[in-house]
Amino acid sequence: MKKLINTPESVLPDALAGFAAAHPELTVDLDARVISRSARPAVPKVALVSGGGSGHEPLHAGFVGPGMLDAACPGEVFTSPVPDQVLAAAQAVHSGAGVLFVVKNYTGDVMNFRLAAELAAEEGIEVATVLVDDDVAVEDSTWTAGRRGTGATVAVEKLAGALAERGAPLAEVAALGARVNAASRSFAVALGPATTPAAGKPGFELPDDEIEVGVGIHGEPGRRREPLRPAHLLVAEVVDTILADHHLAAGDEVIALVNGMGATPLLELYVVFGEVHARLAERGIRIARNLVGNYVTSLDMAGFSLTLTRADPQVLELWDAPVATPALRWS
Amino acid sequence: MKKLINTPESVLPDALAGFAAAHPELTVDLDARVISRSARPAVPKVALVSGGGSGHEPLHAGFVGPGMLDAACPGEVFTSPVPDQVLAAAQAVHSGAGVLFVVKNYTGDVMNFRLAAELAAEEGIEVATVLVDDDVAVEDSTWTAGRRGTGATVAVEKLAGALAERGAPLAEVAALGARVNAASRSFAVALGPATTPAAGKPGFELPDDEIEVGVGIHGEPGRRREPLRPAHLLVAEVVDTILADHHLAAGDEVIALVNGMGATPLLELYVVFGEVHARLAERGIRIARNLVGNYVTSLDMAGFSLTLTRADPQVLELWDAPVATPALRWS
Amino acid sequence: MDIALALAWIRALAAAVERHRDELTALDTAIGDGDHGANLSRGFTAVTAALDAPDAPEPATVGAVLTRTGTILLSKVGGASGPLYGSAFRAMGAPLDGPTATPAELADALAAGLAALRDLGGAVPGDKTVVDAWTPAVAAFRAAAPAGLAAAAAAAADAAERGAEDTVPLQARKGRASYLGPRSIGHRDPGAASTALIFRALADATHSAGG
Amino acid sequence: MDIALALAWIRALAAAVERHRDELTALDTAIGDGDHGANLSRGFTAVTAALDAPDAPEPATVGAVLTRTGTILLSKVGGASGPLYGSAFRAMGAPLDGPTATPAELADALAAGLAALRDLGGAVPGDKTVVDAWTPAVAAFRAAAPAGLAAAAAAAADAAERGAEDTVPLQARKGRASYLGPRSIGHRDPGAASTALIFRALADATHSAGG
Ligand SMILES: Nc1ncnc2c1ncn2[C@@H]1O[C@H](COP(=O)(O)OP(=O)(O)O)[C@@H](O)[C@H]1O
Ligand SMILES: Nc1ncnc2c1ncn2[C@@H]1O[C@H](COP(=O)(O)OP(=O)(O)O)[C@@H](O)[C@H]1O
Ligand SMILES: [Mg+2]
Ligand SMILES: [Mg+2]
Ligand SMILES: [Mg+2]
Ligand SMILES: [Mg+2]
Repeated sequence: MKKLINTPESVLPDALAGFAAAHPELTVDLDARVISRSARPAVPKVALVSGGGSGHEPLHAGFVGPGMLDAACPGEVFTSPVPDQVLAAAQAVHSGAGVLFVVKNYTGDVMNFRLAAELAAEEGIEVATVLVDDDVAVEDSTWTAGRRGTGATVAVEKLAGALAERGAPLAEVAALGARVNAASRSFAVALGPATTPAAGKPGFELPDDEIEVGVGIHGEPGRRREPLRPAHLLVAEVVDTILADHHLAAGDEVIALVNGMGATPLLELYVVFGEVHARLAERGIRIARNLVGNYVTSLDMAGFSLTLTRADPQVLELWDAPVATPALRWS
Repeated sequence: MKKLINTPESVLPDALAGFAAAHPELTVDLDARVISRSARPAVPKVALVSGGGSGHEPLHAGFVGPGMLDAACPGEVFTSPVPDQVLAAAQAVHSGAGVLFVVKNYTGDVMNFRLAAELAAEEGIEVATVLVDDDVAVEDSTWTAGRRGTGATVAVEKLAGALAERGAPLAEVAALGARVNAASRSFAVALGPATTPAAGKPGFELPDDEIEVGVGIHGEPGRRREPLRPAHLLVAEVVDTILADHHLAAGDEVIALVNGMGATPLLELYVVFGEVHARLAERGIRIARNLVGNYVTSLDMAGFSLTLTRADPQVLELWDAPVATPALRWS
Repeated sequence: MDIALALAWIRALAAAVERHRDELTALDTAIGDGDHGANLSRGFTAVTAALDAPDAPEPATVGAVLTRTGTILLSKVGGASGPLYGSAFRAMGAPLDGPTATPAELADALAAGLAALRDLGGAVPGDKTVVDAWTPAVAAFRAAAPAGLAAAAAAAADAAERGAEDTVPLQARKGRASYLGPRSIGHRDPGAASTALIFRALADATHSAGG
Repeated sequence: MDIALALAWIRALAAAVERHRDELTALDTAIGDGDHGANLSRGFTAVTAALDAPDAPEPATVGAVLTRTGTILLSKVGGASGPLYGSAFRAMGAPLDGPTATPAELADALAAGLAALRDLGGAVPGDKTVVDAWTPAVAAFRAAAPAGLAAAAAAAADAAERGAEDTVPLQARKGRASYLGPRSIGHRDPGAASTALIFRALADATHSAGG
């Protein structure tokens, strides 16, 4: 294993210390492992708190700032944060209008955030939760753990963050988050595995002419192996897989995220975006807004994920609202 | 070789088509291979044109926009653009106040931009050139090709771009660019090689416990091999190598760029930034501004480069000036 | 079981987690995200440190040892196993409010731990989770309890190990392994494997204590 | 040399570049950035396409063939080799302003090509560049020119190949390979290798033409 780390055990505190030094505009509590905005809101507003395992950077700490999250609580690599930590994040940014937890649907995240919500309730903090579960690679049934939360998290955090900034009440912000999640679908392919510092070896081995299709963001293998193909064929499969599950029709508009998994050159992500754009155009679907780059990564995995979020005037208007975070910034 | 491409020959046009679709606010001439701002300046201003081989994304196309470049001309992967193309870029954005070429110091780039400058002169376009040569891994002597241009390119393009935006004349913008380059030093280490689409195999092979030290951004091996070490030891060597060549004293301020080479997780770059911050603090040097992420990449190389640019009030003021490009954006 | 034995159990478990850390990680790498060994190691390192701390409060009940263990796991482990094992140990500790516990009381406590696991995670036997090792272990313990703690603990450990082994042919329906669909078949569930360590540590500690 | 032979030279060269493409890339991967084969292939594919185009102007001079080749290389290759070879071919074409050229005139043209290379790139013999193959080739061609074009071209091709081989022990002082310092020693320079193809193609075309 080759990594720019000191020890596998110290990755998170070391990275947090670096993050704190790099972003003095944010408050980083190195003990509680909570990143939060430094300025308290002038009037109470719904506070957005998200977190999850580390290794997905810039998610979530990179999305803390005006217009998006109020706080993030990063767990160990690929390990959800603990309830105390989530509670500390909620306490740090709660301003009286309630707290919205944005939780990616993984057993660990769901349980830890649920326990944190119980603790917060005991402290008199009102909590609502948006569960993000956008990954169509996973069967959605009450008998399984359900779909994973992946790329849609960015849209949920951006759009709910924008609405919270305007003073909307907790129920409304939570409802918007749920609506954005319901309007989003993702699918990912891996060209190469990820290596966690703790495991020290790749999560799977892949021959030089094969890819894993339907992977998540935790280095796990996908649903199946397939031969590597030219980008336009690969993208066609990914787009069609999403469309088969998504109610999108000609004339619809989407926000498209072509997301690198950590080790994919931006040059290739633009090749992919070009193919996504062309494939959707054939179906009469227009990409109204887009992001191309590393947003929800899986350490050093090579590959990409595509997330399509159906857009409507409210969604586009909230998307365009100002945001000022380390990883997403416009005005 | 595993890449998200259609064919090795079509990588650049395919990526450009994707870039054009992703950034409708910019003008992309797919035939001339020139990316430029869509709006012409209200009053003539110095136009900044940069380019070089592709594979370093977001450099340079990702830095086109208000406050930074006026145009970029990407060559084939790791191959400098041709003179016609550079000329087309200059013609596209020339508004009567002259054109500044920002050229990374590589034989091919220097020659192609020089021939383009001759062609531009024949067309009556005044051209000045800033040569970026910040990489201390390479010996600087008149007998060699000289130092390579790497991470300092971002600072030169940002700061000269900000000055040009204010209407400064060509000579002044060129002088600032040269001054920023002179105030900058970089050094890079690779944990893994890069694979160009054309070559189809890694530029070098590296055992699992060794790194290449003093690499450039074209997948080439570095000056020497060394054992992999914990981040704080590796960073100490990198910082000390730069400081040995840089006139920085206690009390000085710098802009620090901790740059991923394309395949390095952001989590690790933050670990590195933390160590850089600590090491410089020991020397009494303060990081006044920073960037942590993928800015000047080398396809899918793993590793990082560090660039330190001495800051002064003018530099900081120009750094903070608004910029609105795909890859750098603040206001 | 007395307080000393409860402490010995937890220490034996912490040592076992350390010894099997890489094995748990390897199991989790195959069908999960490769952190189960690191997660439990982090948790039990913190548990041991808390027990060994100079200012550590002297536990007054058997349950206090288990509750404290659960609380630390809850606040140190994260992931799926943190809340699951944390809640299970806390649920086991709650009823054991005396300085000793009979085998029957311990059987009830183990059952309460299982109930907490099932309640929080929603898994049923056959889902390829900790529940598949914990369920037969509790049953075996209860069945052998009349024969004494040592016999019950040994039976439970054997049952847990068999339960863990029996997860191999199952397709996971809960946790990360469920994302793999049919590809989860043919691998032992990491959580079931660590549950087997919990019960084996109890048997070992009981055996050492001459119990 | 007549116009047909000039065209045959360029076509033979284009074919040689295609045949040796991967070899040039491999040489450039070892001490450069691995694109020399792709660069020249892209350039000479464009040159061949231009020559074969239905509306291609009939060249009126030997020089026109070479100048046109150089212009296309300049605008298609990029990198270091594009301007270098582009300028060299343009410099060779400039003096050859008739429908035929004598061996002595061709020797002067090759020397003009070398001068353009040296002028633009600033390399001297021993720097481990194209200059190390081009320099002995020009000298050998001039020395053998009195014996006729075929002999001169064959001598030049041999000299260029030796020159390329002689770059192996050199430490590069120009171009990307110079970044490697002493690690550039032990590898043949890719540009010198492609220069050898230029002169071998001339010899082959001349030989086929029965000249
Ligand atoms: N819903 C659930 N109910 C019971 N046990 C579960 C559930 N989900 C996961 N597990 C157990 O958790 C184990 C994985 O733990 P761990 O790797 O520490 O957490 P994570 O899956 O969050 O990385 C699985 O092997 C499984 O036994
Ligand atoms: N300054 C120079 N003068 C002469 N030849 C040079 C010079 N720099 C590089 N070269 C030649 O160019 C060759 C590399 O060409 P190529 O790989 O196409 O371009 P690049 O180095 O830009 O990738 C080298 O092998 C060398 O022979
Ligand atoms: Mg985990
Ligand atoms: Mg090149
Ligand atoms: Mg796990
Ligand atoms: Mg090259």
